[in-house]
Amino acid sequence: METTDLLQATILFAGDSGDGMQLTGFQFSNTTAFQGNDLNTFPDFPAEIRAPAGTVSGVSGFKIHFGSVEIHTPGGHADTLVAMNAAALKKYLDEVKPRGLVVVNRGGFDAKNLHLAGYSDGAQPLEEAKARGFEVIEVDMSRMVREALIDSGLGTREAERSKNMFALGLVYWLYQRDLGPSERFLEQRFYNKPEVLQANLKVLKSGYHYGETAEIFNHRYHIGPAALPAGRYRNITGNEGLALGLIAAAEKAGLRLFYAGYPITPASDILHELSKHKERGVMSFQAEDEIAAVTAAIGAAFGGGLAVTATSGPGMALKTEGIGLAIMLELPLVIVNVQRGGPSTGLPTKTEQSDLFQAVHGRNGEAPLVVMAAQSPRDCFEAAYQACTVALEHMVPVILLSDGYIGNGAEPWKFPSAEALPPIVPPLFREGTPYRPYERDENHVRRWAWPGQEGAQHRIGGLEKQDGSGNVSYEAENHQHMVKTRAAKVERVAQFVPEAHIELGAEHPDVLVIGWGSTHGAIRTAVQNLVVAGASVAQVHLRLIHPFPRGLEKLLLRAKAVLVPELNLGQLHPLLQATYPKVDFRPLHKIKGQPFLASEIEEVIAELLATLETV
Amino acid sequence: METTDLLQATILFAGDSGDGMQLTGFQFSNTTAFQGNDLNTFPDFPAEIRAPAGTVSGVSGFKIHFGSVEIHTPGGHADTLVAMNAAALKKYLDEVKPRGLVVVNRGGFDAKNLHLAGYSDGAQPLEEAKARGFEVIEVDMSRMVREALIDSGLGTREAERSKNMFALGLVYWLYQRDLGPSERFLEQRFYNKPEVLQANLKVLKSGYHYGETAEIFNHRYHIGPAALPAGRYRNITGNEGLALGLIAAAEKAGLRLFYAGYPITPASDILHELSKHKERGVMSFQAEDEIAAVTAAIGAAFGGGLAVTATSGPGMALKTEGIGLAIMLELPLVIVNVQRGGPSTGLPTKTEQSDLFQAVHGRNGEAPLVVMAAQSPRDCFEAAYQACTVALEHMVPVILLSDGYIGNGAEPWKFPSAEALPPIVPPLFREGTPYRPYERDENHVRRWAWPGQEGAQHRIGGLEKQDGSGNVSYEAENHQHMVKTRAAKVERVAQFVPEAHIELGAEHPDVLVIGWGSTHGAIRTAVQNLVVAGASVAQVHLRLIHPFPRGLEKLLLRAKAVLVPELNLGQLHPLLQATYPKVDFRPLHKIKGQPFLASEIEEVIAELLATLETV
Amino acid sequence: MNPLTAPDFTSDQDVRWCPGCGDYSILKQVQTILPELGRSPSETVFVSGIGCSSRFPYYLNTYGLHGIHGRATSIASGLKMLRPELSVWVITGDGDGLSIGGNQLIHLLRRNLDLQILLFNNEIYGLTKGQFSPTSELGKHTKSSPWGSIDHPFNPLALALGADATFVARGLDRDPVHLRGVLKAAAAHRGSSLVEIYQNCNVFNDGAFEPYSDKKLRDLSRLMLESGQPLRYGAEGEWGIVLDGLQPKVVSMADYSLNDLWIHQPEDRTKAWILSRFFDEPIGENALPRPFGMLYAEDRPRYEELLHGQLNAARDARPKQTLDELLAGHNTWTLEG
Amino acid sequence: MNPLTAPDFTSDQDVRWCPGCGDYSILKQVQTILPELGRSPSETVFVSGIGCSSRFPYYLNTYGLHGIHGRATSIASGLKMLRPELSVWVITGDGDGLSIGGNQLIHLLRRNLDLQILLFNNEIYGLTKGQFSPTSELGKHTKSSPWGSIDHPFNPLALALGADATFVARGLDRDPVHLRGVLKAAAAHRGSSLVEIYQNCNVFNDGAFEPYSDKKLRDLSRLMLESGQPLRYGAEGEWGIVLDGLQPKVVSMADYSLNDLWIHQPEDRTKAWILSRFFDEPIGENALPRPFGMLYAEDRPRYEELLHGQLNAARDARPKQTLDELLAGHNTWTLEG
Ligand SMILES: Cc1ncc(C[n+]2csc(CCOP(=O)(O)OP(=O)(O)O)c2C)c(N)n1
Ligand SMILES: Cc1ncc(C[n+]2csc(CCOP(=O)(O)OP(=O)(O)O)c2C)c(N)n1
Ligand code: SF4
Ligand code: SF4
Ligand SMILES: [Mg+2]
Ligand SMILES: [Mg+2]
Repeated sequence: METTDLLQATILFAGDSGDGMQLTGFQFSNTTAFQGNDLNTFPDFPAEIRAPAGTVSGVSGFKIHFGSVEIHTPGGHADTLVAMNAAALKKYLDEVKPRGLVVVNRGGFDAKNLHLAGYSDGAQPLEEAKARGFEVIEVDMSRMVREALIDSGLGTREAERSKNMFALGLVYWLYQRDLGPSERFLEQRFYNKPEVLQANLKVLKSGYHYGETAEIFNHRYHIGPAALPAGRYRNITGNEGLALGLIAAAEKAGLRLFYAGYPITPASDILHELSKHKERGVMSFQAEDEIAAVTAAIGAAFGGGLAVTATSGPGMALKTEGIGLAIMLELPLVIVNVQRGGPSTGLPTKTEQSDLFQAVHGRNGEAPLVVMAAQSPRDCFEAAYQACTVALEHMVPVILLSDGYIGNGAEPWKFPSAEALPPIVPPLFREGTPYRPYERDENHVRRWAWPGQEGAQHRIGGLEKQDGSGNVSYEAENHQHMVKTRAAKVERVAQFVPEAHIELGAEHPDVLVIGWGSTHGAIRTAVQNLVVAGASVAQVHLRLIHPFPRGLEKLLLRAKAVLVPELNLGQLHPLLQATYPKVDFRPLHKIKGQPFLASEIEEVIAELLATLETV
Repeated sequence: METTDLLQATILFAGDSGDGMQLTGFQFSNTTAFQGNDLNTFPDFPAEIRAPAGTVSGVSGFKIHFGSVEIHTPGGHADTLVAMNAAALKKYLDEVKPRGLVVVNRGGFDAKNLHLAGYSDGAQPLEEAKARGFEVIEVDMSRMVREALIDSGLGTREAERSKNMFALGLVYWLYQRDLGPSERFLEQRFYNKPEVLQANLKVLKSGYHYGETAEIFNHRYHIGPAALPAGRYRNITGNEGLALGLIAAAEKAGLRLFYAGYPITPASDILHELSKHKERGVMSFQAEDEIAAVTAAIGAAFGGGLAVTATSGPGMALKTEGIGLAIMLELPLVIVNVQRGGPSTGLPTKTEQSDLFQAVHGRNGEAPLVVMAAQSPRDCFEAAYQACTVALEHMVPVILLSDGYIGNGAEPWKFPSAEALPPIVPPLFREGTPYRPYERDENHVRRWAWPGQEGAQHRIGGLEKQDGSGNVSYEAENHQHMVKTRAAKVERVAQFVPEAHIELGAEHPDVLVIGWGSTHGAIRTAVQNLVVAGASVAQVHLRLIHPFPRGLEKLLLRAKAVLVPELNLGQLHPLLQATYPKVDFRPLHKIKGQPFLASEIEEVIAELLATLETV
Repeated sequence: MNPLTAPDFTSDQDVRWCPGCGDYSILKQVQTILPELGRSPSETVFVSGIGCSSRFPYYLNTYGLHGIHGRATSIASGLKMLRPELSVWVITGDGDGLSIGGNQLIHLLRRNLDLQILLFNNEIYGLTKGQFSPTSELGKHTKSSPWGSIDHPFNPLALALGADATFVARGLDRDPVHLRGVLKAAAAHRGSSLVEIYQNCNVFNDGAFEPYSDKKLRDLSRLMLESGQPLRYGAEGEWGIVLDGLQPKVVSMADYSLNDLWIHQPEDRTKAWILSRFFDEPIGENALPRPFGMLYAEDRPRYEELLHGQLNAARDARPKQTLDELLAGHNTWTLEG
Repeated sequence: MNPLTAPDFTSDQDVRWCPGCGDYSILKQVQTILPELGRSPSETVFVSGIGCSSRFPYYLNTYGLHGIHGRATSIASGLKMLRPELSVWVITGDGDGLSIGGNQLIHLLRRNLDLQILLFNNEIYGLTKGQFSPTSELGKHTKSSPWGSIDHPFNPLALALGADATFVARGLDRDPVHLRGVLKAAAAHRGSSLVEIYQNCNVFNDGAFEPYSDKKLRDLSRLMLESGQPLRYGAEGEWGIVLDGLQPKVVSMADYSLNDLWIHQPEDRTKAWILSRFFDEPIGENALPRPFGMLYAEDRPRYEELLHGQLNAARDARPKQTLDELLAGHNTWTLEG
């Protein structure tokens, strides 16, 4: 048996929604993280809870990209596809590398499955795949699992349900992973169902042993640990990390975290995660709709809480009136948008970056606020922490943009120590001092007094108000002054957030690539590849989108051309172009509900470099 | 008695909210229109229904600008101020021209009134006004009215209420207007209250005769008819004109007009106007909120109606989710936003242009639609008619922007004949032909089939759909195709709307002034003055804001600099700059809840011209 | 022409609910009764919001609109106003109709447009994978309430009565025959018919309505309402309900005669109210059973009828101006060139 | 410290309602009772939506938030959850609370947070200058209904009962003494208290409640409820209400004794329901009078209590991790540099 050393690999687990592929993928990534690899994952599941079994629309996939090098994307085409049925093969075969490995569950390719997957009568997809050069390994997992569990006391259907563990074991063998972490996981999960536990453990091992004994594979792979910075790591999804960032910010600021949300894919997990932490005093409120969620948060912000609400596009639409109120009240509020495919209901389970316009411009009146974006699952913690810091210290609503890919994806995360987190100091009213609600400091920030505090009673609302006193005012000059002051306050935030900087590549590049949000990894990989190849390329990635960070113009003007890749039809692009008319921006769009492949960006940069040279 | 010939004049009627100043102003403009002047009006009333009597915040004003020349704005500083009480004087004296005429009701300046108006004890505002050079005429209207009506059978309070008619009569005399139109108006209004009618007629004439006999004025003014295009005219407010435009469009398209709205200042009058026309089959639905209004309109659009909803900023915020649905359904829908001061509740009774960002960008996902703007009260009819035409012929939602100044303001309108209105031809499904809901013509427009039509049953919704069939589709390539197709369909609308053109001024100007919406008149007057003075200036005004009209780039590039005046902090400006990076745009902002004065724009253009010369 | 049958109302789209979902049965019953209503597929419209249940319209060969979350009611209202002759059905869920869509629902009920509202109540958010809904019981453990829900649930039928609904009924996915009867009664009612349908979500809330569907339990937990009939239940009808003052009480038919029992009068709003309040778990000796069928029905003018009546009256009362007259208004003047 | 008085609760802002508006009286009564409740201005918060009535908070020297249209209820909910110790009041109108804000209102009522909701019902949209509201009577001519409104109005108290409100009462701007009593009862109630206050809008809907305020009419049109007392009214108490089965009936005290009369029991939800349905114009021989006072009161756990109870229980049940432990989670690994 040959063992091939690899720097990185991409595996795609795919099967019916009922086949437990998400769990399988998650287990693989967990184990892989434990073994010291860097990694990135991408779950891809249908919009239906359980679309008709066996059909293509019912396929659920989980992609994991891991390596001994830094990993920033869920990878491009897969090295290995595990297809539990014909539909999974049909859906994903084109996403496998030429001559890649395809492991299939034979039991998922009977006539009925072929029919459900939409293959025409007599089609032989496995033979065709082989003919196209894929290395196809057929394993009758269904049967083997049934046999392994014949004495388990479980019924046939129940037994068969564990076939994903067989697949997992097999792939563990193939990629030389430990069984330990998954064994421990199963023990925790089924601690009160000993039969099921034993069955799962047995099947997991059967898969592993099958690899060892059956001699069906020509290779095994070895991928050593990555040279990640030293420290303690854990796996984290973006939504989890975001939730933890909120909790940490509240605790560091000495405030109660008040979270109000209405369920919506792909943001609901933030609500779920926060609901767990009642022992820390975290308040999570499932409101009757998004309007109630944002306005309840405003009530809590008035009361002195760290008020947060999260949603996705359609819910964001409903919150805009409330956000306008928060802007007028000048209260701290964090609004998280875990973006999904739009417009309207769109593609609820797919990822997209198309709510940036809405975040920056989507309110009535002159209603500026701070817009920030998280760039990867492991970045969500810090992004949330920073959003809370800005909201609390500047008394301003902050929209934090995430997306489905970041929210659901997982990565190893070198979590910080509590002590290392920067302090958060909101401009609190001190009892005994005089209070005028709209008196401001040098950064235009007003002070925050809470009901219950003696001597600071005040009334605020959505009508225009006199600066200083906060009394309602319809006065012309005051209105203009207030509109400009609210804008200036937001602009001022840029002074407190790190300058724009070149993350990777040349200081005076021919092509600068600027992005925001979840495109970070794909851009980074693309730029890195080109830098290694000697190209004059560099990357800037924005945390702060409104206002733009200090120093950005300088960086942009140094490049010959600036590429702006986005998972939309161009939203950051016009905002940049309007602000920096002299820069030669080149948009790059993808709107397919899927993240960029690094290669897609790399190619465009290369082409752009070529045209610049010929000019 | 000297009679001064004037080309134009501006009169400001001001008094307590209970003094009937809006009616007085409206009567004056009506009469003036009848006499063949061009004119423009600007009502300015408090946000409270009835703010405390006698106070400055309770003052209600009505400005009218009229002349024998073309009139495009409500005028700058007033030639004549009629102040019914001390508060009115206090609020508006600074808006009177140097040495202007100030007619006051002596009865409104007793100690109590002075106190309520916030003058300090012993203040003598009338003396001060005289000292500042104003020509102050004091008339004890309250007393004279009481005396005139001593035998009228009316109580003192009721009698006093007609003192606005006294003021009106007086100003009629001053500006040589006919009493006839107002007499006819009073006869209609009080036809079933003969006592009140007689009293009002008597007081109106008393005012007129007082002017004639009392010898308190040094001048009388004469303003001849304007050289307006020949034809039949009527007075119209923007909101009325808009409502008529909707009715006309529905009738020309052969459709039922379905209007759904929730009351909100300053859009409510559209609902009121449409509610009157039941005899024409106009359906007006007062919904429980803006969400219900826009979604009921969508239901009606699905059913084959010309569906319209109108609101102002905060209501617009609530409608954005529904608008996204309409975009996805590709149904015709007209959404009118009569803008007011923002953000949030803002300045509900003041005017502003700050909802442009929201109109163009304020939805989740890639959600382009058509954005148009009306430019003056008399333009609202045509703007509405065009918005309906585009929506119906292109199966696309259209946002039509108006604002408080246009909506409430009135102008003479040379109304069209029904026959002259262009036909409107929606892409209707014909029974008996095959139907695929998302099959498109060469302009990307799908056909419209209505429930009840045999053989065209179809199901549509907010999820992404397959082009052609309209079936739900999560397919990657199809999504990208559909996003681009929806955008292309909107872009295509520009082919069917007149090209951008220079409305006034040089074809290759040094300074081009580009505007949208209600700034039209002020810009026009400013440009006209400068053109007459020989400056190289021109005006382009946009009806179509998204997409931009054909031919715009060419015009912009011809100018050395392009000034963009807006009643906001700059919203059209960045949209233009992003689209035309090479053009040297110069923003001009005013955010005071008031329209531009022509002089404000004129000065800035002049300065800009000067800097361009020195460069 | 051949009479219509269920396939005439069935679309070509694959049905995409989880296997075993209660939605299948409801779809089947609707497809079964539609041909009996005398309206063709092209005159029939299904409007839904968002949720598992709201995918319903895709499966019918009628006109259909899959709207946005909570607004099927208002979309349908606009459609029905414009086109009163259509047969309009609203499909909504406990989240869609009672959480985000509560306002549109209560306003539709008071306006009383003639359409049918089928509220699929599975006491859970299905599509978003299992959070508690406004009908979930207190203390329920879900993803968003891991410590148990603290939200006092709505009583949907009481809410509807409070909103002046004119037709209020309850059905059950697992009792197809009865459900078809309820659906037909709702279609026959002229006005807004609210039909709450207990629907099992076997993935996130399996067994929520087992007391009413389980063969062993249901005899003692269900009260099947029939207009004009005494309230009686039990395998052999051995239990009855009497009204003691304003208090409903369970009595044994061994001790009482049929004449003593409460007679179901769906036109009596107070009785309907009391019935709607038979809402505790039907467990224990004196527990009240859960009523199924039509609790309340009232004939009240329909909004679209009043609207079109007003339009017609206006047309008859006022000479309709030509469009030219309308544009001219009452005060015009003419300027010479 | 001196006891608090009304001026302590009065702000320095000019009151800006139309002269003669019913809002003045309500403001006065609230300012009068606040000092009696034992809470200081700084512990008291008024939250309002948008409408004439919603300017209320500006006139009180408490904390105040003038929100957006229809959402005072949810703003107040968030505040009360976070800060259960505050005395929280919601000010809303018939448009604000029942039209655009209907959903937030019914959900607040079912959750039962301990706060007072004062619903200023003037049966009109005041601030937007006179359109019909969800409580305007059928046929009402307004700017937006020049041919008469065709909207069946809500019965606000019935709606609240349907939404499982725990306290439902009615007051009148022109009966200050009674109104103060109702307000104090609402403040004393632990849970969400809905107080509908009939408020005259003398500009756009003058006289809407004249039958209940006019000295000549009110004796026969008002039924003043008192807990434990028989339902009796008339200038000399000459009329009474009896329950005939489920039917309320007006009887003459010449023919009936006090013992025959319906005794007011605000804890009885069915009785409250029937009382809420005394809703027709109180005109004519057998017309039922309009009830004022507390129709219903129930003690049910408060949302914020359950919430904080759960937070405390969780804190006690689970050892609180340090923030470092939380960030680390359960599965970590360490990489050497
Ligand atoms: C504005 C908006 N908010 C949230 C969502 C997410 N969402 C979709 S369906 C749903 C609730 C579904 O529950 P229910 O109405 O009971 O239907 P079921 O799936 O149980 O049939 C939610 C919260 C959405 N689509 N739109
Ligand atoms: C989102 C939104 N829609 C509409 C309005 C306009 N608006 C302000 S108050 C109001 C209704 C007022 O009626 P009500 O609540 O009865 O209060 P009242 O003025 O009668 O006291 C409306 C429609 C608004 N401010 N915001
Ligand atoms: S999640 Fe529940 S309600 Fe939704 S389809 Fe599955 S079983 Fe049905
Ligand atoms: S409009 Fe009516 S409700 Fe509003 S302040 Fe005036 S009288 Fe009061
Ligand atoms: Mg549900
Ligand atoms: Mg009102």
